Amino acid sequence: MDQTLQKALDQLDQASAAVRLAVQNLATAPGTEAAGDAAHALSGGAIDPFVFRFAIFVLAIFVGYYVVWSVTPALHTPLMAVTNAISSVIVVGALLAVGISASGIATGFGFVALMLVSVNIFGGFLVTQRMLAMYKKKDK
Amino acid sequence: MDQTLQKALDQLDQASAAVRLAVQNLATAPGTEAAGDAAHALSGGAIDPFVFRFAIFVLAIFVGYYVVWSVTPALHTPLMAVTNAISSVIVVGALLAVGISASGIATGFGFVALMLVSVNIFGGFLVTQRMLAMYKKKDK
Amino acid sequence: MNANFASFLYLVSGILFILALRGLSHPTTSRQGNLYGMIGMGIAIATTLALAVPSAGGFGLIVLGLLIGGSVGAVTARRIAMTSMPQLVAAFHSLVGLAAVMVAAAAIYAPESFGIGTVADIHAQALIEMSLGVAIGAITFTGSVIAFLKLDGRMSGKPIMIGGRHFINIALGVALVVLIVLLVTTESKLVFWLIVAASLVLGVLLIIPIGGADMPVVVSMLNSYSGWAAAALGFTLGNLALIITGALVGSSGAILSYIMCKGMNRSFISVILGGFGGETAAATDDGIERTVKQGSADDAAYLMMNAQKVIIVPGYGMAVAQAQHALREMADKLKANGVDVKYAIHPVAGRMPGHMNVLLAEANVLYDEVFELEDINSEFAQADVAYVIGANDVTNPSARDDKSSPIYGMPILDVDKARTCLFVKRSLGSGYAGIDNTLFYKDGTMMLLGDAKKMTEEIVKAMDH
Amino acid sequence: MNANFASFLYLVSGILFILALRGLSHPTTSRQGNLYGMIGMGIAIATTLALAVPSAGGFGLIVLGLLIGGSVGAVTARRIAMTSMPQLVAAFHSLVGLAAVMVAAAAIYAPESFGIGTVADIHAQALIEMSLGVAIGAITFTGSVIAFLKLDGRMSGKPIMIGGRHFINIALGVALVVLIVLLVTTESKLVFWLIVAASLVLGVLLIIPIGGADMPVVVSMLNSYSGWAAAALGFTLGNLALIITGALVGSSGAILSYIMCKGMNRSFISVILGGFGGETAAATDDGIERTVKQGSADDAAYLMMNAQKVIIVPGYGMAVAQAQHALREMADKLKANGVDVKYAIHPVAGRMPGHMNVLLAEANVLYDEVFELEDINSEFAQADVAYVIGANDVTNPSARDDKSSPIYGMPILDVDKARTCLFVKRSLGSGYAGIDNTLFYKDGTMMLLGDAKKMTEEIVKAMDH
Ligand SMILES: NC(=O)c1ccc[n+]([C@@H]2O[C@H](COP(=O)([O-])OP(=O)(O)OC[C@H]3O[C@@H](n4cnc5c(N)ncnc54)[C@H](OP(=O)(O)O)[C@@H]3O)[C@@H](O)[C@H]2O)c1
Ligand SMILES: NC(=O)c1ccc[n+]([C@@H]2O[C@H](COP(=O)([O-])OP(=O)(O)OC[C@H]3O[C@@H](n4cnc5c(N)ncnc54)[C@H](OP(=O)(O)O)[C@@H]3O)[C@@H](O)[C@H]2O)c1
Repeated sequence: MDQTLQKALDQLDQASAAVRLAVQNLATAPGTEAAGDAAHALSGGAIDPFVFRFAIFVLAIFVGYYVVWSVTPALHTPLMAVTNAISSVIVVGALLAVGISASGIATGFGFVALMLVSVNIFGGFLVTQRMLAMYKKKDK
Repeated sequence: MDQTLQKALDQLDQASAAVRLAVQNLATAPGTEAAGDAAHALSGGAIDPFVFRFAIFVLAIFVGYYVVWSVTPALHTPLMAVTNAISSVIVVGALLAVGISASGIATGFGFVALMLVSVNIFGGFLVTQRMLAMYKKKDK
Repeated sequence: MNANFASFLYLVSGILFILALRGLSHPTTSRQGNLYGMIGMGIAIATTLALAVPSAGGFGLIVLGLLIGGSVGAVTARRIAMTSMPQLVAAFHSLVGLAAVMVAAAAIYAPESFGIGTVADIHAQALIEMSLGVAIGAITFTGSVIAFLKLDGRMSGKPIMIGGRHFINIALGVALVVLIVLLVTTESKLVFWLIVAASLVLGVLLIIPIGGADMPVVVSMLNSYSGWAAAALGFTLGNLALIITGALVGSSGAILSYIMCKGMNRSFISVILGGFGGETAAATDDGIERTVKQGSADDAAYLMMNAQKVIIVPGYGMAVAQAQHALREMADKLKANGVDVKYAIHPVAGRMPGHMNVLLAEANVLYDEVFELEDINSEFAQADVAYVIGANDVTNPSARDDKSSPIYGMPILDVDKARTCLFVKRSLGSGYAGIDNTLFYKDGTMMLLGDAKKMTEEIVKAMDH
Repeated sequence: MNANFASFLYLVSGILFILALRGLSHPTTSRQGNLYGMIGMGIAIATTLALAVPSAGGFGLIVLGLLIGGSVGAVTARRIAMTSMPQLVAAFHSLVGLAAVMVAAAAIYAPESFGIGTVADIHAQALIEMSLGVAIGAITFTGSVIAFLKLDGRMSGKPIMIGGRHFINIALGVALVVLIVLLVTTESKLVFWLIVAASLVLGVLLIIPIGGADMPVVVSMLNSYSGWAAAALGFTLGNLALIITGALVGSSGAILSYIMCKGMNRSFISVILGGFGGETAAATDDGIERTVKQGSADDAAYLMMNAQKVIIVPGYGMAVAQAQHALREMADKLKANGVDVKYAIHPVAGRMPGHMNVLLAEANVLYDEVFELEDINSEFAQADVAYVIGANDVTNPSARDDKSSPIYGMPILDVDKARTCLFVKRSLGSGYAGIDNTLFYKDGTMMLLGDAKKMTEEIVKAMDH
């Protein structure tokens, strides 16, 4: 959207890439002792965030497995509606594209995504609420 | 344990600290646009590993909660024995202290820790195995 | 906003989503759970806006998008009939799938906004993650559209079997892998769109051969897919909320598919390979003359008013006829007369897991009168009347007794153990599985042929005499 | 080894530990689960050695340490009597607690080895995490030692109430916080050792006022603590296996404490505040003369041989008397005679959750003959004989009927509903809760006074006549 912004971004990225490369070179420089490597590794400084994300992903699958099995069968239809609603958290991507995108076409895509996903957010949570409000118990 | 090793380690650590400081300065330098910051943040490059570890910790508590509730009451005693055994994964700390420690006293502490924890590892898993081997079913 | 703090907030939002699903473990906590979900979504949105403060124009666009989409969603949510939930869920999934494609496209055209590199220099890892996300998203999109059309009756439920479709699917799959490799190496936008196109086609081809009645399993499977797509994009964006939510939704869909397949005693593979359960097959005619005892609304009213215990077994036909309100009225009359009334729900009654429960809840049936198969099955032996309304397969004793039956092994409600079994349906035709129900010809069975709603209303009237 | 790959392996090891606990959801999968646990531990150790390749000397030391500790552990595991499991677990926890302190000390003296900075320049965050780990570890250590001594009878089970102990505990807690702040700012080794000392004292003071019979709850709570200590050190070392395992163990201990408190209908707070359940209190004497029907082994043998259904209710006394083998023999005799024999286990029977199950399993009782409270409680009404061996509180009807009873609300086994109730114990004394059991004076009850093992053996002999 904004030429100067884009340039600034490019530069920032290149600079940080260079620094990162430097750090990497340092870490793998010959002559560095295994112990140093290990220490660095253990402190987590050198670990790719991907590993952490992957760990989070795997643990979340475990959590999902147990949480969903604990859902009572009587609420399986609301479950489908609410998981649908929460999967629209993909909205964060759409917001980035619309809000700070540097290209018009990307903004366009983002806007479409945002609209679609808003249907889901509002539709999903509201229809779930509507369903859940219907489940009643004796003595009330 | 080894003077040169310790020096090398010290130097490595100082160097990497300097680089890390540089990266940090860069990221928080005035004049960097919010978008740049955000972008960087979103890519995860600037995120402190602590946040990831904390996420992993929280999710693991959820997993633990569900996994332990799913343990059958008949096996609660083996459960206590086996959780005890797995908590000795703290052995990784002891191994570092003994294996690559740069100071004699730390090696000593590590060695004591290693011995204690080995009692647990072997004792815990074996006593669990002994217990579990006793649980039998009809028709086998 | 500080990036670490933002990540922390995304984690909070993920945790709130976990709590949202956890709330569904019981009706009393479920509304609270839904609220947690909304708060989680609010936090995710607010965090993103605070982290990447949009320009004024961008902000306007965002508000506009939220308003348009939000009002469409809100109106739909308010208007939709409870019987149309399967369609609605399918339609919503298609939106998530398409949105995933769009977000990925935006990321390809403006990678800087997402912090994944610059145009023509996107990190390879991000490209791989993204292309997985976009492919799964596109498959989810077209697949869900087909499922929606079939469920909504806008397309024939008949399985459409294209010759050599397995071959075509495999070819498309291989093409996708090649294209993804190409995208990582060349970063060409054309390749990106080719991936989208191939996945869209694949989505259609995968779902078209599956019969309309298997659509619920498909919808749940697509739910799972939309989760994995979200998780893949979560990796690209390094967003904890997306990763956690993706995993949750992915598990959820997979587990529900599994529950449905188990409830039907079919393998997931056989569902996916398709070709099962198109139009209702004609009842098999084995040449033996069999007699059916037919009854009237008056007979039914008399029987039930003089019973001590009545168990109501609703099925798909009740949903089609929208008979839940009439049914509640009937139950009220019976209870006023001192009859013990309970509802028995089979795990795959209707066309969606929990479908019957929602409909009964809509008609103000209290959920502590509604029981699951395992909890009530032993009570049929003590019941005077089993009132089977629009259910069929889930009561078919051949699933229990006849090893040669295609549904053999599927757990059923033992309505045949009740003293009298009243069957409300329009004909002696079979249900979704296309299998004749031997129960119709049993001594203790009385058929009440007619529309479920009309018949129940007539019974209510007859009770007043 | 590449640091990323190592982290991945640590994750795998964490996942294997999850699967280990998951395996315990059923006896058939439990052995597999234990195997997963061992593999996980092996991976964690191998990864660490590959990541931080030790010097030859270091490697020698490691092997030596593993050998010494491992053989002590293996011998203990082989020799220990199943009745001593509570003590064993307490003793093992103390080792983990002390090891956590030692690892933290090593990290303070050689921070470079752990990648947390250099001597006198350790990262503040690492220091905070570490001091939390060391404090919790030290509390776990001394707390577990006290629990072990009380459980093993080497120290009186009587609660030792020191005047103003709540005040001292709070003061120690405040001191700990101050010391941790000091440690972060000065990084003084003296402060570190002061933290250790304060925590060691706190561990003693926290556990000493708790009665011996409450020790199982304490052991489980300390189990939880050792988990949190491991997790805290996991943060310091950035080790995924430690973080995940710590969280698992932490949850596990907390949940088991909760289950025990619920099984006893007591609040966790009241257990922790201590002063309950020292020596067995004398039976309350309300002045009313009550008659007790006493029987002999011959009476018991006759009654049971002529019964159709016998339910055996084991309790703490069975464990003390080591009567499980004799009991199995008796059950075999009965079954050979066509009697239906089942075992009913109360959630807090014995002195540890699942304690009775292990003992019965040791005596080769098949686990599908052993039932939990909810699953068997309704069957007592159809049983001819309830054979209560060394159990007391878990059968006391005052928990069900007498609102003024201190154990009112605790779920009990309804042995009083059986036609005859045989009570094997040494006296008319009370059990752990120190409450008189009104069941002893009931018509349908026959007391078999004597040691559980001897009495059961005599009954077996009498059956042969
Ligand atoms: N719930 C799920 O998640 C799910 C998922 C996938 C598949 N399925 C399958 O769906 C089936 C569900 O079993 P079900 O017993 O509920 O239904 P069903 O076996 O499909 O039987 C429904 C019956 O309702 C009758 N009916 C239709 N419209 C009616 C109306 N307006 N008034 C009165 N009766 C009407 C039909 O008979 P007439 O034509 O004679 O009226 C039909 O026999 C199972 O086979 C299950 O495997 C369920
Ligand atoms: N399982 C857990 O996790 C756990 C945890 C914390 C607390 N507790 C508490 O422990 C108690 C467990 O209940 P329980 O019914 O199993 O045990 P109990 O109420 O403590 O009674 C045990 C009985 O066994 C008798 N006994 C002792 N030694 C014997 C011997 N050698 N031969 C025969 N009888 C003998 C004793 O009576 P005599 O002295 O007359 O022989 C005593 O009355 C509950 O109060 C529970 O709250 C359990």
